[in-house]
Amino acid sequence: APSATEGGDGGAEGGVETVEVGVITSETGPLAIYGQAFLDGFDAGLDYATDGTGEVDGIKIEVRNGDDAADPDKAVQLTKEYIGEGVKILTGTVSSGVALGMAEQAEQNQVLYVSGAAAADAITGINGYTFRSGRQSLQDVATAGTFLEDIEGQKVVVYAQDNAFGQGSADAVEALLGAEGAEVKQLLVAEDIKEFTSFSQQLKDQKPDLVFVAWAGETTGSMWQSLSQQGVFDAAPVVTGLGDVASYGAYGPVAERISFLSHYFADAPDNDVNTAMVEAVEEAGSEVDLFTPDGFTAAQMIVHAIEEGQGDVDAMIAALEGHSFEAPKGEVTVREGDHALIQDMYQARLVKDGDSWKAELVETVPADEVAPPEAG
Amino acid sequence: MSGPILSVQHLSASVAGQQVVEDVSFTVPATGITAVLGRNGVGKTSTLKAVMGLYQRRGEITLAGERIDGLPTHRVVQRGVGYVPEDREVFSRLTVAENLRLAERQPEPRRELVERLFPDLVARRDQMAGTLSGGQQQMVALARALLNDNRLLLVDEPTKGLAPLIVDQVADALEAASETVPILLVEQNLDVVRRLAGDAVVIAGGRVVHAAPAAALLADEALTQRLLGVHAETHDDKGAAR
Amino acid sequence: MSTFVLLLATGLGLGALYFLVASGLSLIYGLMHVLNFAHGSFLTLGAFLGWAVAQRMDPSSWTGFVASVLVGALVGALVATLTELLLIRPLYDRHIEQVLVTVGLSLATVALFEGIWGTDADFIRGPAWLDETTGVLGARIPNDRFLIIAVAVLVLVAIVVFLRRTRYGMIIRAGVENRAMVTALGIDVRRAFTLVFAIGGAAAGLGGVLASHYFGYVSPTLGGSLLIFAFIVTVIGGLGSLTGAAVASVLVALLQQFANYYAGGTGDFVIVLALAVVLLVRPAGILGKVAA
Amino acid sequence: MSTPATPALQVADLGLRIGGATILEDVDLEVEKGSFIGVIGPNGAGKTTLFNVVSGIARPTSGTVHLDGRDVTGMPVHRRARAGLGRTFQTSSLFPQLSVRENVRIAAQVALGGSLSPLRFPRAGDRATRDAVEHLREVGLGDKLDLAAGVLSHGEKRKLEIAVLRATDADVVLLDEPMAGVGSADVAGLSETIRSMHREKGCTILMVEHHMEVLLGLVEKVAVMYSGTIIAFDTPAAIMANPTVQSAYLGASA
Amino acid sequence: MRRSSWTSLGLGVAVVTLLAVLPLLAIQVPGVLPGPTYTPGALQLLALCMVYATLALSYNMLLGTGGMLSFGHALYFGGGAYGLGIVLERTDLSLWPAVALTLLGALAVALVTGAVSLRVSGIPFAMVTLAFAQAGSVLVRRNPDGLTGGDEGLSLDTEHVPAALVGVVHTRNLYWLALAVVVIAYLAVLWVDRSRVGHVAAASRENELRVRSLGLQPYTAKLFVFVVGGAVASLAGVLYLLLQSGTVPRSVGADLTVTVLVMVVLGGVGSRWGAIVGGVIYTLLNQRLTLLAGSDAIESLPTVLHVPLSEPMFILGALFIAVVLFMPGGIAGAARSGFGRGRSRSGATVLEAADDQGEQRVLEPQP
Ligand SMILES: Nc1ncnc2c1ncn2[C@@H]1O[C@H](COP(=O)(O)OP(=O)(O)OP(=O)(O)O)[C@@H](O)[C@H]1O
Ligand SMILES: Nc1ncnc2c1ncn2[C@@H]1O[C@H](COP(=O)(O)OP(=O)(O)OP(=O)(O)O)[C@@H](O)[C@H]1O
Ligand SMILES: [Mg+2]
Ligand SMILES: [Mg+2]
Repeated sequence: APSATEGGDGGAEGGVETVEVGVITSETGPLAIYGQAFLDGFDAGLDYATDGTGEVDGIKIEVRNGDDAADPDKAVQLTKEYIGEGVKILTGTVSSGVALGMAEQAEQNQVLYVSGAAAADAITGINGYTFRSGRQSLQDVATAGTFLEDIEGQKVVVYAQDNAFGQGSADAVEALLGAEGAEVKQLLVAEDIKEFTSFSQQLKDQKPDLVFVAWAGETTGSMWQSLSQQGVFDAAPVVTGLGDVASYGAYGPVAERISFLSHYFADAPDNDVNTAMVEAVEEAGSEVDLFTPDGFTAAQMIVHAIEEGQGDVDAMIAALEGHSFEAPKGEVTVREGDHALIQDMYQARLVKDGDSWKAELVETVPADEVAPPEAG
Repeated sequence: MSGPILSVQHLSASVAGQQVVEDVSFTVPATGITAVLGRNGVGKTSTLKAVMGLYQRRGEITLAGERIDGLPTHRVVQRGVGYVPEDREVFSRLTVAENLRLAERQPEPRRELVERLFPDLVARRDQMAGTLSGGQQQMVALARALLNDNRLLLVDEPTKGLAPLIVDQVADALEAASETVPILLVEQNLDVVRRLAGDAVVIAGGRVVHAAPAAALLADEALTQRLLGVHAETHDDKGAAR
Repeated sequence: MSTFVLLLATGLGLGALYFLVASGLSLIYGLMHVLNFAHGSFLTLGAFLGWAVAQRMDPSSWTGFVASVLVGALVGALVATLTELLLIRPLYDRHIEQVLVTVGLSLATVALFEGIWGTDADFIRGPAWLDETTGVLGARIPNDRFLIIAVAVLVLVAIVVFLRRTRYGMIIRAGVENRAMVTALGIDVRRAFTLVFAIGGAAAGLGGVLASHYFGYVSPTLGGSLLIFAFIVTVIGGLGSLTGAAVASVLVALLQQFANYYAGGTGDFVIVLALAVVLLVRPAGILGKVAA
Repeated sequence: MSTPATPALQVADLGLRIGGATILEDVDLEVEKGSFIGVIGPNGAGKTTLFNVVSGIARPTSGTVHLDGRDVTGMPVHRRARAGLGRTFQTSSLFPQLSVRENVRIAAQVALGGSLSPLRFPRAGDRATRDAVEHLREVGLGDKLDLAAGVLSHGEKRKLEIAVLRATDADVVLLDEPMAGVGSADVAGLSETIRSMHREKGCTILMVEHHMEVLLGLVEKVAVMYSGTIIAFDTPAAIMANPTVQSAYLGASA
Repeated sequence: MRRSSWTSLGLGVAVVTLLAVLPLLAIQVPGVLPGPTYTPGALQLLALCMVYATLALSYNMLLGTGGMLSFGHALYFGGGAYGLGIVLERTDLSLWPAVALTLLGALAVALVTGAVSLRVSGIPFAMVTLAFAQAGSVLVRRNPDGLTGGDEGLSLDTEHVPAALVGVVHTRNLYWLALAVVVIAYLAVLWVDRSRVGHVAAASRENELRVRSLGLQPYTAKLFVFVVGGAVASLAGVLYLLLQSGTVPRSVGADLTVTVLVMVVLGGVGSRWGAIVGGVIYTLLNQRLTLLAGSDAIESLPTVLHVPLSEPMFILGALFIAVVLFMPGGIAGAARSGFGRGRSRSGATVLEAADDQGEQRVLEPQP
């Protein structure tokens, strides 16, 4: 049971009037753009789920926004501050390191935490208090697998940075596609390396049937350029995850030759919730982006939890576990066992749109085809 | 004869907020050598540095009738003031030749004079000045000032650390130089003062306490004893014997 | 074989890039003893404004490219001059504090750039030739590497000639040791210091534009990410030795390339090790003391 | 313990070359315990370098240095100092930002032992401080105790050097031009300080000095250096009469 | 002299006592603390300030006392944080033995790296320390054997941590622990500064050759200071892990060292209480400026003002520049001249000494 703390109107007995929700994410700092997308989505989602009232079942939802600037010091500070003041529901953050820190706090202090955009698989099933509103690396990888007609006996090379994201992706490929009979090889490049020419050549020399690229950050552009310069595209299809809109320019002229798996882009899903989200966000003067649905979904989950659990943490957890609902990405399900969010994924391509690039849907991959194995 | 080449009126100077020269006034005639005397720590060096603009200063300093107390150091020098600092201050990581070349301000510097005076430096042109012996560094410091035609030389203890033979030579050089350029000389070696100086200014406690012809000062035993704390006469005979 | 050639050629290209970044740093550090932490910001600013100009013109044309290079160098020289006048000059003779000021400047400017241009990288593209490759002994070597190597050599020669042929090198070396005494020789040493900063800044701006083409992006942290290698190269090369920095750039880049490729991405460790060894064996760096 | 016959300092066959230059060559010198030796020679003759080699700051390229019968040629500076060797520097070498008192106190502390101890704490009234103040009074710096050493005038720094040396309580002392820049008023007093140091403690002193009156008034024997080697080692009278010394060093009387 | 040292002792005790009872009071400092002093948010913030104050203290000892400009001090802080995290996760030790083991390990690392780095001084020293820290940081990010958690960092394994130190309800205990650590660190630094070996280190900072000529090894004294500094820094790291329930690679990065340098300079190099104040003020600014950045007052300004002012690091950087330019002795220096208590050595001069180290040896004749 949640421990009693001073402040707040929380309590298991009914008659709760307001519930506070702490939204901690990057409003400034290196990940500010992601943070903004999450917040846009969250605001729109809250409006949507409460019909614009900010209330559910007579309970007023009060949102407190905190800026962690991608700095775990600040995130922990805000988390403790909010928890100390009786906040029972936390959400947010786009950096995996910060999210893991917040998950730790959620467990220590028995509050509900709906992690936002952070893709780390480690967040899934980390503890009973932590949920997620976005996708995780394993879902990306599973989507990549759908680019192969027949996985059995094929040689898949993972080309990734040697960091948590890259290692996670490589492990995921091994676990998912390897299990289906693919021969999986890894080519991990240390994160601080900036000169990729020779690695591109090495990649080509391995004669893969499919290349899965897991790359993030500023070096993306030169990595793609060197892949193209060394002729990797002539050797095998290359799959990678589609990032946020700002990163579309990173692929350069080869953009059209890459097969993208996508978590989300505005035109990918075709349903009312998504339309509503896009409209709401645009109305607020912003654009939807990769992480907007994560914020939206988080708000939907939180509203549902409050509605069912009335601010009581255990009740809210119970309400969320196994919960299925219509999200911007179509129907999503909170898996009971490990709190993974089962959702559709997409295959996409980039097409030239004047001076810039535009994502186009190739195919929707149904949620159950890309559901991650349950975390133990 | 025209007026004084340098006139210093009510000069005060401070370093790091500490007043080191209080209220110094004196003049340097347009010819000959004027000595600045005084015990250790009275502010002789500070006075010279203040004139050069190396210390923060207040008061009136005129060079040949023109105010220079508002000028930055390099402008003072460009007006024709040569300076030989007390601690030699050679550039230890430049060669001897570079040290000298840096000091040249005119198209035709007087290299022969310097080479004649300090042949040792010619032999060591490519040695890093920091590895020179103390006396050799002193020679570099002197040479830097003598390379140019100046209107005034400020020379701070030029004979310190030099072998007696060189002391004589430096005294000769200063004497020769003083025929064309007036010199303000700080010197502890009273034999040298006696030989070279026309006038003498004595500083104590950051102020001028005495200004008179040097010969008269050094001849007055009681006065030298009082001002400099030393028996001037006692040195006489031995000094000659050296 | 072709892998070896590729590693060698790209290593040289990387070395040239390191040198471009380090040249200005080494000049300023070697002559003025200011370890300029803001050097990365000069670089970044040069890259951003160079790119802005190229975009106005035509990024894929050579005129656009050349204009961006010139603008980058000019911007670098300009901010460096301002930095020297406003921040470094008032602290003369206090080298550590000068270093601290540049630390502050780098913190502030990176934040400012983030405020202005956002935190995300802007991906950029130059003339098409730069993206193509040239075959050498079976290896496909990207063309921009050749360009960078050529510019690096030019910069090296230009700076060395400047220092050898003018009095400035001497004045500055003397000025670092004893500034007051240089002025007491009738030399306005401040102007020399400003000039050196301007040259260093120009080299940084130039390096920034080329680095942005090398990596294909500009971002507020572009300069900072290269700075540490520039530091290492400067120190390994030896205080005040530009040729030392050049040699060290190539050595460091090659070492890094080969270690990264053959020893499982240990390039950075190997460089750190090399730095420690060089400093312990020869504290003055490989070409230290032999000033420029 | 060594026998009385052991020289306090013995250098044999000393040579030092830097690059192509020969700085010291075949320097041989034996200094008896308790003696007071003057070292003279033209500028650049190698006097300071000889001191540097003896104190370990410079390593000779050939030859040996014995201190009290012990070969110290390869010994680092601080161990020689521990073994009783003290020196002053031609260019004053102080702790410029520490106070004048602190400069001397650190030296006094070494003499009293336990200087690197993390468990002992210098205090205002302790033995080392008292000693330091006394030495400073003696050289005439009693009124400058709290000034930072770096701001002293040139002559005052020379005096501080002597005070520091006094505090180290060394057995063998190398003085490198202690009088250079000392005002004429204080030369006599400082000479007296040096003489009493020699007398009271019976330490062995080598002194480089261009100030001939001072030198002649203090020393028992004089060594003459000339381009890196010792060309004469004799009584003051004999040295002053030496024609080479007169022409190459003294000059004036020639 | 006596009198003033009694006064400062009294003042110190008073301040510590006040800080100790703070969690029992309800003092509001709007804009600075997120809530009254008894709330976990405020206590967490204050405790974090103390973590950095401790780190700044240790760095000040290196720079201020020993004249060692290190760019790798974060290595020891991160060593403390990661060390304890790993020990707790991989062994069955309970907290205090684990802390002891961590400190011992950090001590050993400081000893080895210090022994190597101190072979050089000045900027080369800074570079070698930077190199070591860089290696440490790369190692942590590479996540060898899953030990460090890579980019995502390491979470505190609370299994062996006393319940009284876990959870927001117990923030108060963590705060007291932090206060105790600052006091311990202060005493340790005071001890080194006051001891003979500290004096010798200070002397070595100014003139190594002279120290050697007096019969002492500057190396030993400096190494001693370096190792104690490293140990205190890792104590701060240990505290950090407990307070944050985790650590990320930033805690070993060069950025953190630069940050600490900024704190120390802000407070005034060479001043112990200055370092503490610098650490606290920096942390407060760093944590709270983000609030200012997001505030409506800033948003409503014209772009030229609003863009820079909404970047906390811009404000901090500019502030830092201003301090270096206009307040050479930092806060301590300003306070000192404000109270007219002149001291012979100011922060600025201490820094000068740190710089000249590398050059002295050039002047010695080298065979
Ligand atoms: N920053 C400072 N703070 C306090 N006192 C200072 C400072 N700088 C110099 N002084 C003092 O100013 C006085 C004058 O010094 P100056 O060098 O001018 O003396 P001087 O007459 O040249 O002595 P000397 O004959 O020894 O060379 C000295 O007593 C010195 O201690
Ligand atoms: N690196 C070097 N290269 C060439 N010559 C050198 C080097 N280092 C020192 N010397 C020379 O060695 C000689 C010995 O210098 P030292 O300082 O011992 O002379 P000194 O007898 O003390 O002279 P002084 O009376 O002027 O102090 C000098 O002539 C000096 O120029
Ligand atoms: Mg003087
Ligand atoms: Mg000498």
